[in-house]
Amino acid sequence: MSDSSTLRPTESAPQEDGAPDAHVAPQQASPALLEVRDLHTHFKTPRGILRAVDGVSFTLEQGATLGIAGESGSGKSALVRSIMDLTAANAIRPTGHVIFDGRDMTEMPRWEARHFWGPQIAMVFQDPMTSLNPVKRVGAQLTESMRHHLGLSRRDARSRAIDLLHQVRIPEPKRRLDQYPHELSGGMRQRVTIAIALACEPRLLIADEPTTALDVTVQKQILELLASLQEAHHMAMILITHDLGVIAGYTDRTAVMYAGQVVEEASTTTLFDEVRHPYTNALLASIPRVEEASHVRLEAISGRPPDMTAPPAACRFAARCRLAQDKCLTDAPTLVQDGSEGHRFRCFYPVGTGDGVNALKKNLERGSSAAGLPLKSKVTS
Amino acid sequence: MKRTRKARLTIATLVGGLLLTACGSSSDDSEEAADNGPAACTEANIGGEASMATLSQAPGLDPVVNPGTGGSGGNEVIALYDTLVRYDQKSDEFVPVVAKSLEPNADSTEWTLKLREEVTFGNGDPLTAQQVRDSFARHQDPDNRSVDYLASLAVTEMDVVDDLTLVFHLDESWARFPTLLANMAGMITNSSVVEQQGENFNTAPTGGGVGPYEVEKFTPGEELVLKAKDDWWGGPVCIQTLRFVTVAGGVQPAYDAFTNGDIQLAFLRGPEVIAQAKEDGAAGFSTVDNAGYTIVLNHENGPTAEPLVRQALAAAMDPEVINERGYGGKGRPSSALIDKDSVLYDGLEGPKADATEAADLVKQAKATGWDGHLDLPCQNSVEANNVCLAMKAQAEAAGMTVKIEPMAPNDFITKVHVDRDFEWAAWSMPLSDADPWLRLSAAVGTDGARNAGGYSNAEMDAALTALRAAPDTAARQGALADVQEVWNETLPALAYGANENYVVVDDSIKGLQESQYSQVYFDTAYIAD
Amino acid sequence: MLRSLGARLLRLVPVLFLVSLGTFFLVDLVPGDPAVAILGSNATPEQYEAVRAELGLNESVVTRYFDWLGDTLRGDLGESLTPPTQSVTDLIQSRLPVTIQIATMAMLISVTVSIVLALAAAYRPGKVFDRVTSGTAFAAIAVPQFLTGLLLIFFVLFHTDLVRWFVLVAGIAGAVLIAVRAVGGVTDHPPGNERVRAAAIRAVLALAVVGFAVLLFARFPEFPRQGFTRISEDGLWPSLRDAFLPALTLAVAEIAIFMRLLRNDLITTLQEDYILSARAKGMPPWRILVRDALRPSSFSLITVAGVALGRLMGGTVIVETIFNLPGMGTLIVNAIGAQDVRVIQSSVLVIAVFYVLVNLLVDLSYSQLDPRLRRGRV
Amino acid sequence: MAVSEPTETKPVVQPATIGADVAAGTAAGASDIDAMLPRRRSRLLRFGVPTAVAGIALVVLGAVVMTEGTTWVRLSMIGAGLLAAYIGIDRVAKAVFGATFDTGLWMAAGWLALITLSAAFADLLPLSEHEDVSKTLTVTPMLTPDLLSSHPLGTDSQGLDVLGGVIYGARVSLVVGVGATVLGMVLGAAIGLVAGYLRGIVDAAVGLVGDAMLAFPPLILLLAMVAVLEPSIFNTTIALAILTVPTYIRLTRANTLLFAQREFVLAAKALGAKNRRIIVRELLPNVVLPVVSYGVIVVGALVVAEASLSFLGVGVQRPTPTWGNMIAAAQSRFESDPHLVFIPGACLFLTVYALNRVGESARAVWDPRQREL
Repeated sequence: MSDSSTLRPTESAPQEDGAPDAHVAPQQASPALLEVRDLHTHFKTPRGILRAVDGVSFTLEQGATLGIAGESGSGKSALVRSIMDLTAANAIRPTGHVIFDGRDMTEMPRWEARHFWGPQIAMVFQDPMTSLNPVKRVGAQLTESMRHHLGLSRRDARSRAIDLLHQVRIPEPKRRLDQYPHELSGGMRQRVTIAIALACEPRLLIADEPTTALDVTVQKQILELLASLQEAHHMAMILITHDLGVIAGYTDRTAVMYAGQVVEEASTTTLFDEVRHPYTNALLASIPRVEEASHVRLEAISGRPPDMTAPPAACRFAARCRLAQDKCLTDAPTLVQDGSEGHRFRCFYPVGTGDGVNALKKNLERGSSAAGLPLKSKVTS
Repeated sequence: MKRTRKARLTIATLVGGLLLTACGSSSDDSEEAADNGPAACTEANIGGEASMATLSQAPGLDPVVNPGTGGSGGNEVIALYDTLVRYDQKSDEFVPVVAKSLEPNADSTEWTLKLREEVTFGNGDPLTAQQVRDSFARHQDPDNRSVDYLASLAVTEMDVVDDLTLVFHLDESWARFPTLLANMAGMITNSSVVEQQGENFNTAPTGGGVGPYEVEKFTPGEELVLKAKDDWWGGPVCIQTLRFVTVAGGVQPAYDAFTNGDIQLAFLRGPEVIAQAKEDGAAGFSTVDNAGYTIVLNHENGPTAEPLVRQALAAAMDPEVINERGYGGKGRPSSALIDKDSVLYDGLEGPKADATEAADLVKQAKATGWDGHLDLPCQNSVEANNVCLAMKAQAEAAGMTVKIEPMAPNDFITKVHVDRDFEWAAWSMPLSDADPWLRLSAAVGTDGARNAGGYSNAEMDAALTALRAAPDTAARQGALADVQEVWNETLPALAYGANENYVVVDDSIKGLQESQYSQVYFDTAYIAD
Repeated sequence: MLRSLGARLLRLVPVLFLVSLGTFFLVDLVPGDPAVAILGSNATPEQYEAVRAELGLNESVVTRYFDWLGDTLRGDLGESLTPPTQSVTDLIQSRLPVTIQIATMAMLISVTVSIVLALAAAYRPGKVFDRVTSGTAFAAIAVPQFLTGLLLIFFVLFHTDLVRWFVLVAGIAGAVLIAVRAVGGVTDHPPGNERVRAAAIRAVLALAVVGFAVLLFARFPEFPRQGFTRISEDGLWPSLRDAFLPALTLAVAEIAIFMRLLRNDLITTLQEDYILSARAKGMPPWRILVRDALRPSSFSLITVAGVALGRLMGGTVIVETIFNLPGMGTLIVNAIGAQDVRVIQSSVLVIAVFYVLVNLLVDLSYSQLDPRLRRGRV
Repeated sequence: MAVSEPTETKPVVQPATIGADVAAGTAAGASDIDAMLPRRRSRLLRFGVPTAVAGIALVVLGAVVMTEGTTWVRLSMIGAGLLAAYIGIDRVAKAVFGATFDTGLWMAAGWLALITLSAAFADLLPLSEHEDVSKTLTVTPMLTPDLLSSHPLGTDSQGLDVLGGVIYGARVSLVVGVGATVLGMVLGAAIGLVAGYLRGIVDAAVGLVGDAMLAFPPLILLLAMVAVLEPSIFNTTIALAILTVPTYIRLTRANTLLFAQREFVLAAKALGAKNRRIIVRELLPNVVLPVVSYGVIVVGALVVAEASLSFLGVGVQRPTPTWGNMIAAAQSRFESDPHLVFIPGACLFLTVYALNRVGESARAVWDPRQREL
């Protein structure tokens, strides 16, 4: 795909409104491709308002890869769905700003925003079994966005679709176009959804747990595929996962989410080397490592995430934290920056600092955290 | 031809007085009706079609199958066959139409029928005395199950004098014999067509009648379409297509369909809907059946075989109350046999209602060992149910207990008429002004065909014989007074009112004529522009 | 698939046999005297007796059943008992099309209207339109058919002016609503030609609504209170007009049922990942609703509509009675009243065959809608 | 990388839908969200209480005070009043019990309770005569409704009290509806359980008979059965019960199949439990809830079926009042006395509506197959 510009709409329709155009330099000086500022996404539920995303901010450079990690329910899916405006019907409109390429998408009329979905930002979903329409042929699903956004003719779209399937390494691409999703294997389907996402040459690809539903053998292939495609197409990517292990090899930066908030963020290497937040630490501890002996028990995080209809006003992780002190139960920590560049975390007693060590020691002595979590003596922190 | 035309016109003007009696039974507006256009169909008015709603579908088009009342098939067959004579309500006379004349001997035991030369059947055969004889004989054949079977047995012999003359010999004196020839037995069927069509004659009697119409399409249960004969012996027939439909669900929907303009004529029965039609100013023909609403009492079996119980019921049943509760106060309540507006009315009075006396009589009857219980079979329609409830209410107020047994109409007929397995029941006994004897004798004469109560009384039979022979209106009134006297004493049944039938007619239709049993003649009718 | 079709057709045989057996013995149990049905109330006892003998009512039930079954299998449905006697085959041939027409019209009305309403409701679930239509639908389901019929007759035929004014006011209000919505709605389209086109479409829609309302107001069709004109008699329009109110009576409840069903299914479908995918592709909402969501949401609608159509084939009794239509319902009801065993037998059998066949068709139509089943069964 | 602290922001209301959101902040949508925030409660109350009061006042005015007014004006006043009252009460209830309070459901349940209680204790109520026609000979028939008289809803053609009629009519409707449902349910569930558990030839035979019964046009089957049985409350109940059996067989069978493969059943089998024990102890408790919750809706359908039979003249006969026969009796007087059709008609409608409403909620909670949707 050396000549991607041919795929842009020849007539960039809404010129007068300053519509997005890949060739026009962004109006703002910021080099960031995507900037999310103080995003809140709340849902109406029978139990009250659920704060799925509660004040998240981050930026993503052109061509960079951001990993977002966290347990299920931490709000990472809600976050990217808010960015894509795909929240469920019971969602209250997100507040905050999503600025793509210098344009605030939250203030854009929908018609304009729709020109971003597909050609600018595309998404790959977790489960290829459900993210393809079961009653539509692969070809139709693959070509419709090209025909809609790029104004390609049926024939052109079809030949490009074959090309795309080829790119995602699907054998016999011609035949696949006339098949239904249920006739393909799981890995093949995920390749199709990736092809669909790539159809309009997006500048940002959001992959929401793209490998979770797949066989272990296929997982790596898909990740490799994504990485190579990202390279080839100069795309930025947000990779969402609950598995920090996945993130390690494929992302530049990593944000860890807990209870609707980012609790730690850093470049991926920094994060793995200098863990600060106890939650990140616990997540890392739960990754099986090849170098460790198989008899070493993996650490599971005890307890459950807080009820997001009524999150605690203090530190949200305190109840499950081995380091929790009285302060953690009364005050909410803010995201603070540590020494290394761009490393932020949300903790009063960061792991690996003196405060953290003391806090743990204190808790071990009394046998429980300030929140009453019982601690066993032997801990590797 | 010319003579016939004149005869028809005479009838039209004569009977025309009954046209458009919009409000009540007064006939003052006859002049007004005549002003609206010619009295009868003329060449200039040919064209158009009309639909009529009937109460129930005609079970067939053969006069020996058809029950021949206006609401259930009578109009259809009259349009196909016409009748030898027609009854004129206003003058209380029979007028020959298809026949040239019908004259009795001195004691009304021999009737001489003379036919017109020009009358022909639909297939071109001329109407002859032999045809009339054959046709009449079909009613006398028990296998044919004609409604006039028993009445037609009054004719013991028929003499064909010549092609156009037939003499009927009767078993006894019958002064109103023409009434028979004004209804089913007077509709002459062509014997060759009957033979030719066999079983199909009942649904496809084409060519078999002398009336102004032929069958175009008969879809039983749905509609009957008749088409005017274009070379009818009687002159031009104006309304080209007649459509008869049966509106399910009773007369109210039928009247709704009429006001909505679906249909131009509707046969209405039931005081409330008729009152509504008259209030709305809908024109039409009214026919009042004397004692159309009666309660038949079982004289053979059960508690009502006891005179005391019958008297108690007679005292308990107040026609006014039944009228109020059963007919919304719109009926013609009376316990007498003859309606106040009838030409035959002469101050007759039926048994008097008296609640205290009724309670007294019930007490006495109970003293003889009766438990005071009566079963009341009742048709499962709203109208019938309301009447039964009024009956139950009054009987129970007098100290009896009544259990209403609801059933389908056919089961009701089976129970009362066929099996005679009942104590008391609302059972109509409509007496036409034309000849009250005909149905009265069937209902209360010894071994009468419709004598469901099994009533038998020598005095009553004698009074009925006198009524049959009564030569004029005054004589009939006298005979009826005797009948009423015996009636009040022996209580064969309890009358609670006259029954009115009303044929509503759209204003656009003129020149209709009417006969007994609410039948309408279409031959002179036309549609005004 | 052919094999499963064959198996299903084979299964019909015992089902229909049981139906015929059930009908015959049930009808046989109905009390009453067919002789009275034939002769009415004016006959003599001898005449009734003669008719009973003629009908062969003295034969045993079993003999009569197998006689009837044999005749039916030979294609001879016999003659009706009550006069005027006629061929039962002719009778059913004339009545069945009426019921089929009414039922089909009712289904077409209900499916069309319910799809439009459901799409509009699912477009913005929880909003005023959705709440009002869903609430009305729930209420409409609770109105018994006979009451719907009575109310329709009462208002449409005898208080036509009320209905006309209502139509006018509702039409204008609808158009105003569309216009108001349009002001906001067009901004959802990019400026330029697309926006002009969107505005034009809305304007035309609003004008069409007003125009239709004014047309109805000025020339409200005259519906008959009763009766029916076959297509073969007077052509299509009079027949459609006559069948409209009965079909509407049937449709009211069905619209409500279908609409609720489809709306709920649509909303469920709209939460599916593949709808999110389509949205993530930047497809316009209506297009997603119609092209992506509708088909996978329509399976339960097809089932329920199919069952309803099968049911209507034999279940238009009340409507046929109220509007005096010559359909299968009135045929059977009258035949029950007249104890016309042969007519009841054959009609019920015909209706049962229809019901079973319609259900079969519904099952087959699944595979057309859902490719997973199409290949899955081969 | 900009990092900012979440600030307290008022959420802009926008239920995200796939449609373009031009209606953000419309009254209905907004008030719902508002209701979740405590500080909006007072506003809700301020709107709700007067609306409810005004609505009730309108109803009272139309029903009691304006006895001279035309029926249509009064009826529309009552209608508008009821609507206003509902909206008002809904707002108040949401303010008091929380935003997720389902006012409609509770009102439906309230109506059912009202109608059931008044039907059950009808004999204790100070009603005028509703059935014994011999006692109403002195009562004027066709009285128009006058809420302050001894005949609050008027009298019918027999002088019977209409209010008494609808209350005692409720008794018939409920006895027939509930009775037939329970009977059909017990029979159908038993057959369905056995068929679904045993499978094989029993299942096939049951399926065949069920199919044949469903292929019968239901109303015609009903008409024929009623013709055989003669119309009475008991017989109508039996006929309706027979009608529901095949549906229950299907429902129970489907649910049984669902549970028969579950571990606890397999475990019981492995432990050597007898079939009877498995069916009664293991399957029945699991199947009973979905079947019963479906039953609530069936009651509604059967109440309509009973009314339809009465309407066709073959159901329970007057003077025993039922909603159906009251409507049928007044049908021809619809034009002059519409209230005689509307009053029992409204009772019928409200009851069926309430049953559907409660039934749907019950199914949503108790029917596993329904929940899957």
